[in-house]
Amino acid sequence: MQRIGVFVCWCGSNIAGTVDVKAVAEALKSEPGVVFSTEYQYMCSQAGQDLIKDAVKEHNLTGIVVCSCSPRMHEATFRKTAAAAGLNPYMVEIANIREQCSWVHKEMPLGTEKAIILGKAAVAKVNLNAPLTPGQSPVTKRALVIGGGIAGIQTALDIADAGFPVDIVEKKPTIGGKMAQLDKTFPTLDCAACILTPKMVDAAQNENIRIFSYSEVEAVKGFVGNFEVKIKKKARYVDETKCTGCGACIEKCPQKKVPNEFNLGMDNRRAIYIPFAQAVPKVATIDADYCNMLKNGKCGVCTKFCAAGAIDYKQKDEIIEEKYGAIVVATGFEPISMEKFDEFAYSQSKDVITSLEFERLTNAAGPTAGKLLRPSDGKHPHKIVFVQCVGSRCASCAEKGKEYCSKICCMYTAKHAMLTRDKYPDTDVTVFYIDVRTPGKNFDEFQRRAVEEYGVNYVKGMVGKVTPEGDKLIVRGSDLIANKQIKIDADLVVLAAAIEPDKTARPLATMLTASMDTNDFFTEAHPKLRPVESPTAGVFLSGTCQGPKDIPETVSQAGAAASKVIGLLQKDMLLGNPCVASSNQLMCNGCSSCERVCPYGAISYEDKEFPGPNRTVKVRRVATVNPAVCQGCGACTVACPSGAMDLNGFMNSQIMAEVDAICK
Amino acid sequence: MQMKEYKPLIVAFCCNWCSYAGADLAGNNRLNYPAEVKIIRVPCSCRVNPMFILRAFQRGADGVIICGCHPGDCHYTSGNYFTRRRMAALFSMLDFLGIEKERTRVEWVSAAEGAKFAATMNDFVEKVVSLGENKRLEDLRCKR
Amino acid sequence: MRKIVLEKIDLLFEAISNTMSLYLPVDQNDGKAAYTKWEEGKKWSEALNTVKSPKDFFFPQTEDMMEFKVEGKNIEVIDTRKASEDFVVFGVRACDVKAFDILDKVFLVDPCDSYYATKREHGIIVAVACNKPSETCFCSAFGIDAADPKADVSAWKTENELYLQANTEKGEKLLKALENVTEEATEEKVTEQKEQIAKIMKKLPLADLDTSKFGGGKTDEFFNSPEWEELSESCLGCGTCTFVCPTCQCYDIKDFNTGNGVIRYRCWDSCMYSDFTRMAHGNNRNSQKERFRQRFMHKLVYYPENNEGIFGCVGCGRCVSRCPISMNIVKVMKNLGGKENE
Amino acid sequence: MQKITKEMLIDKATELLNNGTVSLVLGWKKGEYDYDVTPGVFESVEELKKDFVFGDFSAANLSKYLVKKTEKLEGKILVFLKPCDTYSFNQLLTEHRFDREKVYAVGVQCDGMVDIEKVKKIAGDGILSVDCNGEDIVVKTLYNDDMTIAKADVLAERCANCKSKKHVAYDELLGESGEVIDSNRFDEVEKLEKMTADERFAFWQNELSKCIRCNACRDACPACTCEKCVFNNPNSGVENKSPANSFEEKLFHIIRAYHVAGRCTDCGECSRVCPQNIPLHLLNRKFIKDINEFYGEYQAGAEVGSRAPLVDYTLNDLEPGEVFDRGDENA
Repeated sequence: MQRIGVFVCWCGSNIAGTVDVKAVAEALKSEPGVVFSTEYQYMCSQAGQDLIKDAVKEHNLTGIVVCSCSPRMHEATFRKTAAAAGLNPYMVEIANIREQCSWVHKEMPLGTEKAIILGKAAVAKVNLNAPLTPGQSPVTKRALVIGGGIAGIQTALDIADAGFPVDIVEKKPTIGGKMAQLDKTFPTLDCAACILTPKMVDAAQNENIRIFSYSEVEAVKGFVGNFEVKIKKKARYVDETKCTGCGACIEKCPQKKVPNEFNLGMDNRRAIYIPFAQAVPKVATIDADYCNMLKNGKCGVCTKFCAAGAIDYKQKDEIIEEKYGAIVVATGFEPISMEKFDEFAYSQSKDVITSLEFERLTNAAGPTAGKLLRPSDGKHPHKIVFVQCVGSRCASCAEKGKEYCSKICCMYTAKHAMLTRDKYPDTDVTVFYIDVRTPGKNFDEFQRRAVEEYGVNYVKGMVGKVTPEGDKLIVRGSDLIANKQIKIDADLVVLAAAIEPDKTARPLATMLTASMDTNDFFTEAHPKLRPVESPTAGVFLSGTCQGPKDIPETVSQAGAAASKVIGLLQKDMLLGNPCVASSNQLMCNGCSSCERVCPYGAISYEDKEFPGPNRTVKVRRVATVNPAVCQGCGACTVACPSGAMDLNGFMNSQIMAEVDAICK
Repeated sequence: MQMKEYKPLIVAFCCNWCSYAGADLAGNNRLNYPAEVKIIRVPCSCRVNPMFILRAFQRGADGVIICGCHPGDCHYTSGNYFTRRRMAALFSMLDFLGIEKERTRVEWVSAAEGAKFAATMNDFVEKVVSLGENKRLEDLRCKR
Repeated sequence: MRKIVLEKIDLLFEAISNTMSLYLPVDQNDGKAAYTKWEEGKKWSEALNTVKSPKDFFFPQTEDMMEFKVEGKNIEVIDTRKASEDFVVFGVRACDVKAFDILDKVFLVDPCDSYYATKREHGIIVAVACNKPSETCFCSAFGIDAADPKADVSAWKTENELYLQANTEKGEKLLKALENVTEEATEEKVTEQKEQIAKIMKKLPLADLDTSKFGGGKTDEFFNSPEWEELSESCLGCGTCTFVCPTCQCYDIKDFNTGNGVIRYRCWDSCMYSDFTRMAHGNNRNSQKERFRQRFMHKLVYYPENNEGIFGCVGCGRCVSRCPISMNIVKVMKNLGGKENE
Repeated sequence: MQKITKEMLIDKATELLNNGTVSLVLGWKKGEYDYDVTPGVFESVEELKKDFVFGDFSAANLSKYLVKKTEKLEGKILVFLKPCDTYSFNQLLTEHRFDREKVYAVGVQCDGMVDIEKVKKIAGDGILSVDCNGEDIVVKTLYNDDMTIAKADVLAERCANCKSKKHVAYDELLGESGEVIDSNRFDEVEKLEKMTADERFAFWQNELSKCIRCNACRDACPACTCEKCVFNNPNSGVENKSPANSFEEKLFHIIRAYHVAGRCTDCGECSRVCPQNIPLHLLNRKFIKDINEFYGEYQAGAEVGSRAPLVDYTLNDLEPGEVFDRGDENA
């Protein structure tokens, strides 16, 4: 049985003006468990708090009810008061008789009556309160960044600069990501490589950063501050520590017909390769699908020419296990497949290309050494049509496209159009658009320059069909402003393909128990207030894995994620919220309902022995809640049919006691 | 006994982060609503078990309202989405049993919507008053 | 002996209801009969018996015992019983009549259960012979004569008439009050009816069910029988058999907090339930096998042991037809009783 | 379509026992009459030969027994599953209630089960034998000579409205597995929905007032496998042993239906076992119908591991207030 003290606050006249505080204190005296009840002008004042502390000592109180303002205002205050008096701070309950009583009701009898009922409810709850202690868990002071694009690199650099070790896991043989494939960047038109590659080098040289290239995250266990991650280092058949990146092996490799994914298959590379000249790490990788030696044991040329002796055909995938305190997801994006967009003849004509392919065609390091030539015949195109929103904002074509706006297409299309007109003034450039969306610093000015200074022809309307005819592409579309159909016999058509999250993101989200939206973008903990944190504690979001972004936005989010990670890693211990769920394993069925509604992945299962009838033992699968991960929403408590799952601080019995008290 | 004016008893479950704060804001702005409304604070609307609702009716409540963050704004990202499904199913079932559907409601009230909170409560109480006393889910043992 | 033509039977019911409540089996919308308070328009069911037995009238499933009011440190105990009035339960079968004897031996011995006793005092039972017993009937195994039920009043339904015979003071009083609607009768037709019933009884599939193996003092013989395992293995542990049973008499006493006080009530309990007779140290019957065994040992061994060899079963067949998994006392008796019963 | 006989099942069980695939057989045991079949475990071929039955009264859904029977089992248990039982089987697997490795499931073709109550309604009481022979059944009673009744007229309610003849889980199949059926199982629910609230209230008040809280519905329900049911837990706040009043009756059945909502496969055991013939399946079907209409077609147990609708959501789900605005049902 509790010994409860009730403290009714006047809040000057704020409460006492509409609530007869003396009557409230008197009425609550006879409630079960109440041994002391009083009122005072300002409970939150030092004098008021002292009054509480004295009463705790004098009356040996085990629980406190403060009838005062909203708990959102002073719950923390009174919990501290209780702690100072030697009570567990969670033995305090607040009856909100100001915001939800005296301020909204005008008549004294009504206000008093309601205040008494609210007080009774709080007393009923405290009667069932139990002392709660927040759990503590240590923090491993190392971060993992998954994805080595500009988002991952920037996050890693920022964390490393703060003095914490960071590992980058990149599935490709080099970091750099999509940005490495770009030519120029809007709106300033500086070259992507010029600004990215120094950062790549910084990352490689930073002693706090380890780069696991050609590697993937295989499994994630644990929770905030204490993740245990298995990283699979895929066999690249080249000893990274020996390879100097000289390129001799590549030159001599007889297998020359491997589609070059870095150039989006527009040219070929060798079976042993370095994706591009500035790759980090600059280490060769053997493509096992094409290497004759690995496929049928007949070749071995590269071994002969490798002065460093780095070639190792026997190399195996390697699993690295490492502990981390925080994980940053920076898995980036991919343009969606154009296969299903038959109307644009993408699969029928080589001269219908995506914007990313266009980037490679105009890039000095690309397949055409920067000359804009048609992929089909290598001729210079004189009429180019750019089509925006291919697969974006496509509510009606959900089976092939995306409902959302890909955000970056308007700007890069303007960039492509402008650069084309700049370099090849004899080329006609037409852009079909639904809307031009250019919010951003100097963005709109940039797009207008394309129209006004460079004479790019912007047509509001969608392209209906592209038909290859001879060496031309007949583009039929509508001009909604002129309200007419137009037909252009183009030499090249560039599709601004929608972007989607990388395919590896979904399985990763499952491993991290981080939630995703229906488009497979990671969900942020709060869309406005916690945009770089995932709902899963200790997992942070950087770059386009969270939603479409351009480079400046990606970099700023990367920095924000880094600062959150730094904030976490600089703590030695994490103090949990004690108001978390817990499972009464004796009643748990192990049915997984709770796990399925937990937004944080706080619930796991274990096989445990339980006493059966007549001294037998039976093993059952039961839920266990990780209090460091649980945030205390209570979704699991309702999903649980047997009521085995309950929530500390808001237990079923407590809430029902409140209901009973209110309805009495 | 003298005939008293019928005063319904309304239990409002409010999530800590949005609706409870919305109710506080209604207080800050001195927006009146009937004193029959008694609020129970829960961390999230998804903490509300259908058993609590039935319990309230058993103990004499005439209406039960659940308030949570607007969909998409849940402090715990997804709690109110579960509330939405659970309560849609439950309310439909109560209606199926012939229990007046106007006695139960879910309303999304943000921390900024003090006015909406007060208006919602005024409207809800009015609806419940028009229905009169809860007779279909009552436990006579609790009515003395 | 009195009689009334069946066409006018509602006059009889009306006459009884004029002075007291009358309950009788009435067909429900699912076609099953249930005891219902008679009022104009209610028809006496043709069904052999009701799903729920008439023990409810004397030992209701839920019964408030008292109430507590708490004021400060004082607890007031309130007897919430209302003054009882006479009532008639009409159409009770021979098996169910016998069941009252079995309940009486539990509730009316010292210490007498006053809740039950009051209702027994005020209840008048009109028993009716079974013209068309069911294949699930085995009352004869317990020495019950379905053709000649002995209650306050015994009744026989012939083709056109209902014959009534008072056996007790209460019964005589009732028939006396009904003299206006009934006429004097001879036993001729009744004897005929009894003979006819007796013939059918012999043809029942369970007519030869042998109880001789069971009875008091047989605990050691049956308690550790290996058959219990198999018999109980598909038992769901629900309370259907106990709740439809006319002789099951176990109850639990519980408190219900109304918010304004506490109502102490009792309600039927079932030995099939896992929390049955749970004590501070836990449960004494932990497996369904033990709980299952308890029920049948009680009916066939423990009860007769304490009650001059009278079995705790009356062969009404309710559990036979209602058990969700069709396990019942007949199967238990046949399995435990050895080859003779096969 | 071939008729499945009990001999075929016995042969299959014998084969699997003899070759060591399984050590136990979960099936149906013959009763006192032709119709009172009991679920049972068989350990040997002799036992099978003696007591095993399969026929129009093998109604009991055996899947729930797997929870207990596999607990301490070494080796495997053979279970015979009718199509509707396979859904329960899958749902139990989804909820990790037993170890699939310990079970050898044989799907059995089902031609519908007979409801003995319906037979008695036509043929009268005093049944001596019921002979089921394909389309017809021949009934012999104490009071009537042989009477032939069309099986279709005495099919159990759930079989008359069979939702699926398809076995969604099995290691082996005896007979044919059919298709999911576009049944009329929601007709009764719709009929109730079309009533006024007052009529519905009266209907349920009457039905639920019959409840004797024997818990048969719960204890037979394959979705109710809780280690401790809230209604048995003194700390749950809803525990009770008796339907003390109309509130308790409603509370029990609302909460029970809610707890199995999205998990109930509509196997119909609850109504089959109810000694008071309360149409409890209508409560479950209401939830199923609602879920189908609100969140898209969902059949619990159709596949292992599927996410029950009430532990799932989409961003654009129906609002609870809109539940009633989908066309005025009483208009």
